[in-house]
This record gives sequence, structure tokens and C-alpha cells, in this order.
Amino acid sequence: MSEQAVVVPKVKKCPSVHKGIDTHQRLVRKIFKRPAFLISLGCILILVAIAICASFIAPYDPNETDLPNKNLGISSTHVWGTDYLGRDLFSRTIWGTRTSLIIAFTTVGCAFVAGVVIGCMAAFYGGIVDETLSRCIDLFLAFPGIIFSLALLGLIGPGIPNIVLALTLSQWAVFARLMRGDVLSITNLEYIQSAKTGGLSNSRIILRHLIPNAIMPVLILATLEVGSVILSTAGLSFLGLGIPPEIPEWGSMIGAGKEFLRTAPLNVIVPGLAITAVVMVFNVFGEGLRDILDVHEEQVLPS
Amino acid sequence: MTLLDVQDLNVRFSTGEGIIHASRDVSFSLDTGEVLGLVGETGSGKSIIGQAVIRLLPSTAEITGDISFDGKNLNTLSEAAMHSLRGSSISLIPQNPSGALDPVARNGDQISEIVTGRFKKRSDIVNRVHVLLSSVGLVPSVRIADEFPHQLSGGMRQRLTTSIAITENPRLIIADEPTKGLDFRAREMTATVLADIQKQNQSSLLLITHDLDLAEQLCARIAVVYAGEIVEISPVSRIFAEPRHPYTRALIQAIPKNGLIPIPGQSPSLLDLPEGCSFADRCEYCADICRLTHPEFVYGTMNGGVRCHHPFSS
Amino acid sequence: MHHYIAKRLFFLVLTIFAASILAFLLLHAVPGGSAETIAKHTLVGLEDDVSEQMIKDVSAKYNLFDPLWKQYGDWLGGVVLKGDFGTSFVYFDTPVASLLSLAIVPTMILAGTSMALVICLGIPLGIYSAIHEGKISDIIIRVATVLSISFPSFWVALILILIFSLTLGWFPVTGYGTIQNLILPAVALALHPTAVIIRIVRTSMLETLGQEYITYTIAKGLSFRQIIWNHAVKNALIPVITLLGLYFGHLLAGTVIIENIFAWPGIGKLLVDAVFSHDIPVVTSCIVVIVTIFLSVNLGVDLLYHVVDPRIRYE
Amino acid sequence: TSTDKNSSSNVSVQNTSSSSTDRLLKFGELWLITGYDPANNGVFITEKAIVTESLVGATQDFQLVPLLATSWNQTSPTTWRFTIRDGVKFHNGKPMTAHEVKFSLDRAANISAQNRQFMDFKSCKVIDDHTVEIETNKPNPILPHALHYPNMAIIHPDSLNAQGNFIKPIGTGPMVFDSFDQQTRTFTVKKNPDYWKGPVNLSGMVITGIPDSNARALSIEKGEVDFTVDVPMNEVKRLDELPGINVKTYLTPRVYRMAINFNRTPFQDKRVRQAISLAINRTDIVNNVLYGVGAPAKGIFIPQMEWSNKNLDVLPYDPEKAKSLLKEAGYEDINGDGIVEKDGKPFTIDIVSAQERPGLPPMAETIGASLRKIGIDTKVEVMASAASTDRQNAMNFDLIMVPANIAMIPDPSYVIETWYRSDGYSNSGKYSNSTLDALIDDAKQTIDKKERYAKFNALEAMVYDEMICIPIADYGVTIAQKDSVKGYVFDPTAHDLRMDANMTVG
Amino acid sequence: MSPPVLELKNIAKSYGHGDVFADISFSVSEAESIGLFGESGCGKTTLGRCIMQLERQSAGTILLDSLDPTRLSSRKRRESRQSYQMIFQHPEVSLNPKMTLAQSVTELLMVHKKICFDEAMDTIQPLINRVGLRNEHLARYPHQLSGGEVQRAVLARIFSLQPKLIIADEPTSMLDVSVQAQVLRLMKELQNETGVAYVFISHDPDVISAMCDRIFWLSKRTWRLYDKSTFISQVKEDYTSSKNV
Ligand SMILES: Nc1ncnc2c1ncn2[C@@H]1O[C@H](COP(=O)(O)OP(=O)(O)OP(=O)(O)O)[C@@H](O)[C@H]1O
Ligand SMILES: Nc1ncnc2c1ncn2[C@@H]1O[C@H](COP(=O)(O)OP(=O)(O)OP(=O)(O)O)[C@@H](O)[C@H]1O
Ligand SMILES: [Mg+2]
Ligand SMILES: [Mg+2]
Repeated sequence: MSEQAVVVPKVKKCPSVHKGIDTHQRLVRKIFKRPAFLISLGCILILVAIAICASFIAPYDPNETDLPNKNLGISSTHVWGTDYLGRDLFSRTIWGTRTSLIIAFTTVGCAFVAGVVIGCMAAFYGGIVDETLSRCIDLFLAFPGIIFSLALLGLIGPGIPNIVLALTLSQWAVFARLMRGDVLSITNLEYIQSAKTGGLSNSRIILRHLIPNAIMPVLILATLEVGSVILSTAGLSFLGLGIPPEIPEWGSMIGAGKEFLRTAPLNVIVPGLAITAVVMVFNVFGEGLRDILDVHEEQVLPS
Repeated sequence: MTLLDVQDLNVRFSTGEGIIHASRDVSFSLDTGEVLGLVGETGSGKSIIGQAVIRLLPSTAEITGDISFDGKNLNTLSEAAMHSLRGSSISLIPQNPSGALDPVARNGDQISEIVTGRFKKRSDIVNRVHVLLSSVGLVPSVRIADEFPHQLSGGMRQRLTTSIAITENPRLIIADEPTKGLDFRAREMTATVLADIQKQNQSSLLLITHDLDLAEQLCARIAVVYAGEIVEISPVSRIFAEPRHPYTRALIQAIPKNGLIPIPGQSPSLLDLPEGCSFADRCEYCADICRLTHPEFVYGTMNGGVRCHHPFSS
Repeated sequence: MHHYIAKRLFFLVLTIFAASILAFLLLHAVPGGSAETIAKHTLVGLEDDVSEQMIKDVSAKYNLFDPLWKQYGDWLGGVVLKGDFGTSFVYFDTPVASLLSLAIVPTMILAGTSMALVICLGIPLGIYSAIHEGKISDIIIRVATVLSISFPSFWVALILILIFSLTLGWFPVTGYGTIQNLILPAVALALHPTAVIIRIVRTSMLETLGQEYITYTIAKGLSFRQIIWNHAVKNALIPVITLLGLYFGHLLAGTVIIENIFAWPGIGKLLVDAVFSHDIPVVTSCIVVIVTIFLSVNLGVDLLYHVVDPRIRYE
Repeated sequence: TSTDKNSSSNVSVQNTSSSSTDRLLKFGELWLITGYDPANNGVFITEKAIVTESLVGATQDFQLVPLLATSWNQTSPTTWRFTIRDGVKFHNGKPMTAHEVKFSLDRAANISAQNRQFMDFKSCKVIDDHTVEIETNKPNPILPHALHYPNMAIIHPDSLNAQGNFIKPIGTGPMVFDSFDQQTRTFTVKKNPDYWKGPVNLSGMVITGIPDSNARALSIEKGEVDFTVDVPMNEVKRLDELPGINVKTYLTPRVYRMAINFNRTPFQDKRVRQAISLAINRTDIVNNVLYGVGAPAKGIFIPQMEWSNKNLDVLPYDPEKAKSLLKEAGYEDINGDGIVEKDGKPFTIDIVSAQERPGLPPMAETIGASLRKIGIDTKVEVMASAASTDRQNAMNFDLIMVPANIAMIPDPSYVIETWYRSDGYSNSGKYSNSTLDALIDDAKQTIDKKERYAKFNALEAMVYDEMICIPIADYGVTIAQKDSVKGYVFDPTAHDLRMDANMTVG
Repeated sequence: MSPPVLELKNIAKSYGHGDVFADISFSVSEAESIGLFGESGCGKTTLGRCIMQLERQSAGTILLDSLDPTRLSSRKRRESRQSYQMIFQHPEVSLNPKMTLAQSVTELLMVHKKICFDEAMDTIQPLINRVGLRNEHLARYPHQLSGGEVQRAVLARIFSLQPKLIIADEPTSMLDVSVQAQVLRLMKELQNETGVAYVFISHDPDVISAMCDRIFWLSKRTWRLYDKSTFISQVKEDYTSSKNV
């Protein structure tokens, strides 16, 4: 299970059909051939802009309650209606973007760094280091999905830092495993060996030769993981383990709104659509990126 | 009697970088029972020619020219009719046997699935498979038929694809580098097998290879391919003794035992072919005309010819 | 092969053991495992308060004064020697083992049904979509998968309830025991993995169809049906098998939320209830059981892989 | 252990109902049924399944009345003598005597520290077949009240097996235990033909725990249950309007209150506490967040309670006054960001709330928004009640929302002492005032009922004014029943609700 | 005569499943090429990797310039490594795909001599011309070049350190006959100029006899040392005997 096959790339000597990195023009051309990717890229930029400028875009204070006007339907004053406390659903959804993106980006960032460092160390140093780290990776991978985060969050309580911690703990191993495999597949390639015989230091080999060549699939995984982290966050918040209600968050909006499923379904429908849209944007972006960079790796597993 | 006749075959691939002209004005013919060798540099378009004949080029390829097989024009043949020729009348020994065998199908099944018609009973088919396997020297054939491709060595896999290719006694075998990557023992065996098949069945053989020794051993004529074109066709007896095209000569001199003399420079990119002769840049006899006009293929004696402005005289 | 199985089993046990330590330590070390909480739960219901004496009683009763390693040792000893997972803090001293044994069946029914849906829908649709690459049906399937992958499962569950239970009245909202009860949760749970499997099968199938040996089967003159069924599908499904094992894990994780929405009396619900009430013995045991199921299924799948893929040789 | 043995998982709802459909009540209970040992789960087995009964009963206005005990009197400051009712038979046909009473009380005290604590139990002596004497550690004027608590129900020793493990409840109540399906957690009881109070109307009950409020609403709508409790508050009106279903709202002895952390300086200032209370529009909350299920709090007790201070009014809503009180206390918005500051520091507080009861989180959010309106930057944290308990124990909160029970024992001393005495264990905010402590002790020891209630009335007024904790609303219970269910009488002294054996179905 | 650049004494190597080879001894002196011949899987690459200290031999000693590298301090060993280099079998993967040729070629010089890129470029310029690379190639990435060009860049990279010994592991097996001729020629020329010694690994008897004076034939755990002429006749003999099988 832990012994990764050493993948020596199939040597194909066509002057034009190249595997590996592309020239800039080729990349640009490839990108422009994929409208879905471009659109998703645009959407991500817009999402980030929304997250940053939430206070300007949202017409209402997301936490301003207006009890007499609760559970309103769609109207010109409240474009997506109001929630069970009379708060403007559109404004809350807009602010929810900020929460979700902050959590998703930090979690994926932390898991990525941890995974890359640990995976790289395991593969490069081999032997006992690899054995220990690999067992750790296996151990964390043995907890399916959000089970681990769930148990942890139930005890340490909700809150953004806590959820980032819990999700990072459950995600890093995925990155580490992929990174380890990638690095293993190139440590036996001849340019790494020749860097060794050239008398270069380990740190230089790792930083200059290993990481740049092994990181691409991990980066792609990271973009795909953004979507699944958003889903996990929403799921945990839905159960009431994620985000305090003070901070508008889609999952907890759905969780609180489910009481009103029949009388005011907008409480549930609006944030659900927001999650779907954002997750889809990141998935399409990640897939597109994978196509463009043409890195064939094992299927990335969303949780 | 002419079995295969290829006239002005052109194959182009449109890729992100431009159009790759992989095969240019290729014309040759092959008689029944004859062995024609295709030699030339890596990437010069040899396999493309073979795949064009059996019509297996990817859909991105744009093909023009006439290929007629046994009087039928393969270009205009319907896909169904073409498909009925494959395996039974025209077969292919693929360039890479390891990739060409289904990794999860048993070796015997890979043969038996194309055994048709005459053999109805299961035991007959099994027998036929064993006969085929032993005819290429794969013994004990009973065990090998039950194994999977990964359990065979490279040379055995190569011979397995060869045995698949001869299953239906095809009239034309396209053998694409059947000895690539084999050590000399295995290479020798394959050569023997191919020669035997060709003699026994009166099949024609289109032999694509890098290995000039093998070509010399098996072929009646040899076509030299350079940058997508056939630059010279000659009977084997003549081509090593009196090469007419400068590339052919340079190629022969680069063989270690002939002196290991390199050809300077690089072959042109198929994306961006020169106006004149494709070999002009590397040719020591290059004249002005060679850079300006593209030489035509000039037919000579004995079914041969050359594409050069100043061929060495024969 | 025997050696390989023995080695895998050894690592399986080791990983489960390590996971139990991790779960146990983690849950006991973080704040929240306090005797106060337990006392409140076991004695008065969380909203009402407890006195010092009650806390002392509870701590003594559950050996909470012991050092962690000893508590763990006792727990593990019970599990290994007697199949005794300890007693629940909340379910009035019910043995965790009996809670687990009651919960495991519903979870397996739910996860099994969903898995069947995943397999029965995902694989044929994936193959269909790959064979019809670029056609309108392929495009529809792909758009549907992209959407389904992005839906939060709990949201889908609520929308299903809204439509089929609250509006149409076809299915009950919650409950356990009948087919009607099973349908909505199974569908909600299966939607995401089905979409993923469709995509994986499609990709794998396309990749296989691009392989040299498929081109070569054409050169051999085989019929379309022979090429697809004898060669392409067989090869394309092999990598999917291991992924199915992994996806079973995701299904198990998914039951956690879905079971709660539908009040399905399975392990997921037990786990979440226990997490909410800080019923640490139950949480630890649920995690260990889920990890065990997950790892065993994966081991099984890996061994199955050996049967279907002749290339694999275990050392 | 024992509980599995007598669970018969193949007894299904249909089987039981086919015998006498018309008078069998299908009851959708609020909680999952986790156990049915009266010493632990008295609330379920005594109040909802009505299989067991306590010695002491209570009226609608929380006055004690005889139940299994016919009379009681205090023979010394620490001893009480109870006369046990004659002619009561257990479900196994054996008569109830003082021996079973002693057995049950000993067991209750033994099993649970809480039971022991409520009674302040030292020992129980059988004087004769129909008299027991209970000794307390300290003088305990409210021992009879404690014996009203459902955990102190009387069971026959045959409820336990030879090893002393509880197997099934054999009580004296109008219903007899029939079966419990572990898988679906369905609890079935049937009518006690020999009930000492007289004939029972219902032929039995099938009790299923349906923890999800939407599901409870749907199951009564679809006729899967005849009777259920706590439907989603926003659906009360719709359900009530449906033909064949009626929903009624009652107050129970539970109050939504916010405890204040007195370890934190700002809250030691009474003006700040009052300002917070003034910022909260209780009527609005009851109408819109609780959808009328409940009532704005008028003090810490609900009006039905005999001892409640009837002079107290609904706590007022006056944000302007709140602002001026804050200003007086030194909190003023100087930098114009909408948040008041003192000594340059913005005034921020957090409200911790549990999430289990549906009213709590939206109420906390609404209060957060209200406080923000008077310039207090408020953070609301909603979490599982176990987690909020930990926050409470760690004193890591400013305000914490709890729906506290105010009649675990039907006597004012329970609430006043545990909430407000310096060492009271429900004094979550660690309020400490020795004068108040002395007054509480005095009131608690007063035996004369009139005098006692007068003292507690004064105390209630005091804490009301001091605003030691902030009551928000009285807790309402909704009972949804089919129109075919008739004659149900709500008992406010019960913890959620008490089933009534005299109602009729069909 | 100067001491040998490389001396092997009774080298053996075994993996878990048995010996690959055992008891190998030979030496190579300055400006000499020794061939390493044998069929696939007989351990040629493994021997080369042992010499390069990429793998530990199971027994015996390897002396590089009469020093045992395993006895050196790790810093010394890293410094001494400059003098012993290996050309790996696949030119395509011999250079870091994320670095331009210029970066790859100058890297070793920059690190070891602690000089900046421009200085390294200046130092290496003659060598680059020498191996037949044009400056236009230097800005490209390996995949944008042909196998022959990459192999030449590898030579430039290695020769920039002025090694005493180069292990060439089938340096042309992936190349075309004509490109093969180019690379082999170049290697010979460089040897004449710098006096570098080669251990030349190949399974092509023609190539090996064209390059080497002495040939070390490894087969089935035994070995023999031939000179060129006896080697050729031995190959012929083997070849005919196999034909009769
Ligand atoms: N599908 C394709 N798309 C684009 N270009 C292609 C494709 N297939 C082959 N080519 C190009 O066509 C040219 C000829 O390829 P071909 O495989 O015929 O070479 P070859 O002579 O067989 O070489 P080798 O000796 O390496 O097998 C190459 O330059 C290659 O890049
Ligand atoms: N890391 C390893 N672990 C186990 N066995 C190995 C390892 N590396 C090589 N071998 C074995 O050692 C033997 C020699 O391998 P080596 O690569 O040295 O052969 P070679 O002579 O270079 O062959 P080729 O001509 O095919 O390159 C082979 O049988 C191989 O299977
Ligand atoms: Mg080819
Ligand atoms: Mg080798």
C-alpha cells in the first residue's frame, strides 16, 4: 500500500507532442480554448471581490433583526426574502461568502503546507522517517470524511479557528499522501540523481528540484479541495458544530432555517443554492486547471 | 502481382502549434509475397504510413492520397467493409507489444477471439491457438495461453503479437519495429519467425524498422523515409552497396561498424518544412537548387527510385 | 498472497489501534470531557445544574479520577477481552456495545442501499456517457454530475423532504423500519458519490478507449461490442473498484448528517448525539467502529482487486 | 445487562393497535426514549408513561396533595412520618406497603446523587405496614415536595432481577408496562384494570420518541400519532387550522433566562444589568420568535405558581432608558462607531447559548441584535448544550442563555436557593451577597406556609430589582392532539407534560 | 604511471532476493575507457550506481583516486563528488524539466564555485560551444529539445566540473543511429582533451567496441575482461551458438 511504484514517464520522442510544462503561448491558447475554465476563473475573482466588499454590496446589516418582517418572500425590498428573524437573506448570503472563503482558503492553505512538507520529507528521506510519517498519514486517512472533525469540534466548540483546525487535521493527510507519491515518482528520476551526484545539498535538492516538479498535482488537488472544504464546513455548521450564528454562514443558515422548511423554504433554499454555486465554480476551476496542466494523477477524492 | 499500392499519401495533423505534415507524397507498391522495409529516423513518419494503410490513424489526422489493396480502394471503402479486412486480410504487429495487449485478458483469449469461421468447436479453437503459439516458438503453449501478458517477457510479448497477426493468414502483415528493444538473441528469433511466415503463407510484409541489419536480412526492397517523405527506394542488394541519396549514405555510415560517422545538424521540424529539399541543411553536397526547389521522386530501374537533385549515380 | 493478507491484517489492526488511541486521547484531553458535563447529562439533563457532590459521585463511578493511560487501558482491555466498549454516560448506563449493535444494522442498511444505488447508476451511466462522448446525452450527464457533486447532501435531503414528504406526502419525514423510510435518505446519501463514480468511470473508460490495446483490438478486426465489453469495460472498471472502497468510507461519513436529518437510528446518529452530549465512551467507540468498517471494506476491496486484476502481485 | 432481555423487538405498533384500536393512544414523545428506570428516568416513566407514581401529588397551582401517601407530618426537624395509602396494588397484583416504599426510596437515593440531594436523604425506616419514617441529614422543610419528584416513584422489588439489575417497571400507575422495542425505541403500555383511583379510560399507549419537531408535526398531520408535543412554533397556527387537529399552548415551570457572569467587572454595575434587560423587547420575542408559545417573563416564577409574586410586571422594554443607564455607568459612544466605550475600550460581550431547544438560538440572536442597537457590541455563540455547560463551568461567558426548570420540586426555595445563594449550584454567574444569603436561609427554614411564601415573595422582588439574572420568557409547551382525543388536562407541575389516563380516544 | 582513477576490489551487491553480482575487481586509469557489457538485468547499472555512491555495495571496497569515499567526512565526500559523474540512461529525464538549459548547465558550477549566474555563464561558454549547443538552445526547457541536444547539455553540465571519471550508462540507447554517432564522437573528443576516464555501459557490442579498449563482460554472476579484438570474436561466437538453439 505504501510502496508507490516508481513511475518513469513513457518516453515519447515526438517533436510536437510534449508531456511536461508548456510554453506560455501554448498555455494561454489552451486556457482560451476552455470557456468553462475562464468563466469559473472569472466567477472566483467575483467571489473574492464579493467577500472583500461584502459590506458595500449587501443592502442590509446581515445581523439586523426585524421581527415583524420575518419570513418574507421575494420582494423588491428584500430580493431573496428575509429569514426567520427578519434579516435580509441576500445580505446574509453575501456575507456568507466571506466566511466560507476565509475558512476554505485558510484550511486548504494550512493542509497544503503541512501536506507538502510532510509528504516531501517522507519521500525524500525514506527509511524510518518515511515509515513513521507514512503510518501517520495512513492513520489520518483511516478516518473517513468529516468524522474526525465532527468529534473534535463537538468537544472544542464552534468557531472559525476551531473549524479550521479540525478540518486541517482531517485534510492534511490527503495532501501529504499525494505529495509523497509525486516526490517518490521523481526521486528516482535521473535529474534528481544527477543533482545528488553533482554534490548539491539536500535542502537545495528539495527546494529547487523536488518541490517545483512535484507540486503541480498537489496544487490542483488544493483547488478541488476548496470546494469540498466549503461543503464540509457547511455540513458541520448545519449540525451546529461549525460557525456561531452571529457570523453569517450558509450551512448554519440552512440548519437554523430547517425549522421553517414548510412555512418559509427560502430560509433553506437560498443558502443551499449559494453553496452549490460556489462549490461548482471551484470544482469546474480545478478540473479545468487539471486539464490545462495535463497532469494525470490519481482521481482526487472529494469528501 | 501488386497487392498494395500507395499513391501520394499525405497525412497531416492539426495541433495547437500548427499543422504537422507527418507524411508527404508517399508512393510505393508491394507485390504479393514481397517484403518491403521502411527505415529512417525516429519521427520521420514510418508508423504513420503503416497506420494509414490499415486505416487506424486518430481522427485528428487528415489523410489524402490513394491506397489500394488487392484492387480495392481503401480510402473509399465503408468503415464496415474496412473493418472486415482488418485482422483477416491485413494485420498489424504493433510497435509496442506491451501496450497493445489487453492486460486483463488471457494470452490465449487474445488470439482465440479473432479465430473465426472454420473453427466452430471450442476444442478446435483451443488447438488452433496452441498451434499458433508454438509456431512462433512460445512453448509450452498450454501454459502460456492461460497466462496474462504481464507474465511474459518483452520478447515473448513481441512474439505473441506476431502470432496474433498471423492467426487468420492475412495477405498483408504490417510489422512495426518487431525487434525494438530486444537483445540480439531475441531479435534473431523474431527475424526467423517473420521470414518463415512470409515464406509459408506467401504473405506480403511491410517491415518498419530502425535496425538496418534486420532490414538487410529480411527485405527484398528498402524504402528510406526522411521527414515524412520517401527519399529512396532500392532493392536491398543495392542500397547498402550503392546508396543513391545522401541521407541514405549518411545513415549507413552512422552505423557503428561502418565507422560511427554522425550526420551533422538535425532533421527539420515537421511543423515548418523547408522550401527545398528537406535534407538540404545537413547535406554536404547541397547546392543552391536544393534550397530552392523541392526534388521530385524519380523512378529508376528495378522498382526503385530516389528523391534528390543530385543523386549518386548507380 | 497469504503473507500479504497477514501483513495487511496486521496493519489493519495496528491502524485501528492507533485510531482508537488518537480518538480516546483527543476526546479526553480537550475540554468538554469534564465530570460536570457528564454529571449533568447523567443526572439532571443538561439545562439544570449539579452540585459538587454529584460531580464527585460521577467521577468516581466512571473512574474519571484515573490517569488517562489507565482509563484507556481499561477501556481497551474491555474491548479486546470482553467485547465490552464501556458504558454510555448518557443512555443511563447502557453498555456501549449494545447501543452499537443496535445502531450498526440500520447504518449498514442505509449505506448498503446507497452503495447499491451508486453502483447500479454510476457505472452504467459512466460507461454510457463515455461511449457517447460529445453527444447530447453525454453532455446532459456531465452537467448533471457537475451539479450533483456540488450539492450539499444535507440540503438535498431537506429539499427532498420539502418536495416528497411535506408537499407531495409520498414519504415519511423520519422513522425507520419500512422501505418508504429508506428511500429518501438513501437517495440523498447516494447522489454525490453516484455523480463522482459516473465521472470516474467516464474518465477511466475514455482513458482506456485511448489505450493502444484498444486501437489494436480494432486492428484485430473485433466487433464494437467485443471491444467495449470484452476489453474496454473490464479494464476501465479495475481502478474504479478501489475507489468504490474509498467511497464507501465517504458514504459512512455521509450517514452522519443524513441519519440525523431523517432520525435514522444508525451509528451516524448515535455518534452525533453522543458528540452533542459529550458521551465520550460512545463517541470513541463509534469512531473505532466506523474506522474498522472503513478499513475492512478497503482491505476487502484491495483483495478483490487482486482477483480482477491479474497484473497485481503481492509481495 | 438486563434491559435487553424483556425488549421484544417484534412487537410492532400495528399488532397492539389491532386489538382495541379506538382507545389506544399513539403518543409522539419529544425525546428519544433512552431508559425507563424511574430512579433515573422518572420524568419519562412517571410523567409520560404513567406507569409509576410518587408518594406526593400536586395541584395545578403547585400545592401538594396526597397521592400514594395519604398524609405526612414532621416529627422532628429532621424526621418526617408518611402514612402510606391502603388498598393500592402493584401491577403484579401485590399490595403496596411501607416495605416497597422504603425499598424504592433507598434505591432512588442510592442510584442518583441528585435524588439524594433533593431529599437530603439519610435513611428510611418502616414503622408499620403503612407508615414510614424518613430521616434527613439537615432540617429539610421541603421533603414532601422532593417526594413529588418523579424519580422518587414507588416500584415493586420484582422490577429488579436476582442480580439487582432493573428489568422492568412494576408500579402502581394507571398504565402497565408492556414492551420496549430497542431498535425503534417504541414503548408500549396497556391499561391497568385494577387502578386504585378507579377505571382508566385509555386502553393503552404506544409511545414513540420523535426528536425532530418537524417530524412530530408531520406525524400528527398524517395521523401516525394522536397526540404529540412541541410542534415547530411557526407551524402551530397552521396545524391548529387543519381539520381534525387542535393545538394548545400551556406554560410549564421553565423559564428562559440569561445568567450574568459576575466575575466580569462591567456586570457588577447594576445599571449595566438593567440596561441589558431594558434593551430586550420580550413581547416581540414571544410573538415573533416563539410564535406566541410562551409568555414574557414577569419575574422568575410563572404566575400559576401559588408562591409567585403577583405584583411583578413584565420586565419593561425601553432602549432609550437603557442607553441613558449605560451612559450613567460610563459607557458612551465617543468615536461614533455605534459602539459604546468606557475608558477607551469598546464594550463587547458574548452571549453563549445552547442549541437544543428550538427557541434558544433565535432568541439569543435577537437579543444580540437588540444589544447592538443600544451600542453594546455583542457576539452570539450557539453550541451543543454540553459545550455550553463547559463554558458555563469555566466561567467563560458574559451572558449565558438557559431554559431553566423552576419546579424540579414544587417549592420556591429550590430556585431561590440554587440560583441566588452564594454557593447555590445554579448560581452560574457566581453572584454573592451575604445579606441575601441570610434572608434565603431564613425563608427556607420557615415552615408556616403563609409566612414562608411572603418571605419568598420579598426575595423574588429583590432579585427582580437587582437583576441578578435576566429572565426573558416563560416557556410554553404546545400540545397537538387529534380532535378525537378528548378530555386531556394539562398538569403544569410536570417537567414537560404529564399524560392523563382519563382522556379518551375516538 | 599515475595511480588508477577508479579501483574496484571484490565488489559484490545483493538485493533481498540474492546476489546481482559478486567479487568484481578491475581498475580504470586516466584517459582510459572501459566497457561494461552484458545482457539486460545483469547488473550494469547497479554497478555504476555503486561506484557513484548512490547505492552501497554489499561487500568489497571502491577506491576513487586511492581513497575510500565511505571513510570521508560527509563534507569532504560531497566535495569529492565533483570529480566523479554519471551520465544516466534516459536523456529526456536527465535534466530538471522546470529549469532552462542555461540554469541546469550552470547550476553545479554556481553551487560549487559559489559564483553568480553570469560568471558561471562566462566560464562555461567555451564548453557549450564545444559540445555543439547554440545559445538559442539555452533559454529552452528540456522538453523543447531533441534527445541529442539534451544529451549534449548533460555533457556540458558534467564537464563543467572537470571530472576525472564519468560513468556513462547506455548514453545512446535512446538515440537514433545518427545522433548516437554524434554523441559518441563528442565523448571521445572530450576525452582526448581532458583526459577523463570513462566506464562505458552498453549492451550493443558494436557501440562498445567502437568506444573502448578493454571490455568487462558481466553475465550470470560471473565476469571476464576482454580486449577489443577477443571481445568481438567472443560476441560472434555467442551469436552463432544462440542461433543454433
Ligand atoms: N496523433 C498525432 N498527432 C500529432 N502528431 C503526430 C501524431 N502521431 C504522430 N505524430 C507525428 O508524426 C510524426 C511521425 O510519427 P511516427 O510515429 O510515424 O514516427 P516513426 O517514424 O514511426 O518514429 P519511430 O521510429 O520513433 O517509431 C512524428 O513527428 C509525430 O510527432
Ligand atoms: N532497488 C532494487 N531492488 C531490488 N532489485 C533491484 C533493484 N535495482 C535493481 N535490481 C535488480 O538488480 C538486477 C540488475 O539490475 P540493473 O539495473 O543493474 O541491470 P542492467 O544490467 O543495468 O540492465 P539493463 O540493461 O536492462 O539496464 C536486476 O535483476 C534488477 O531486477
Ligand atoms: Mg514508429
Ligand atoms: Mg541498466
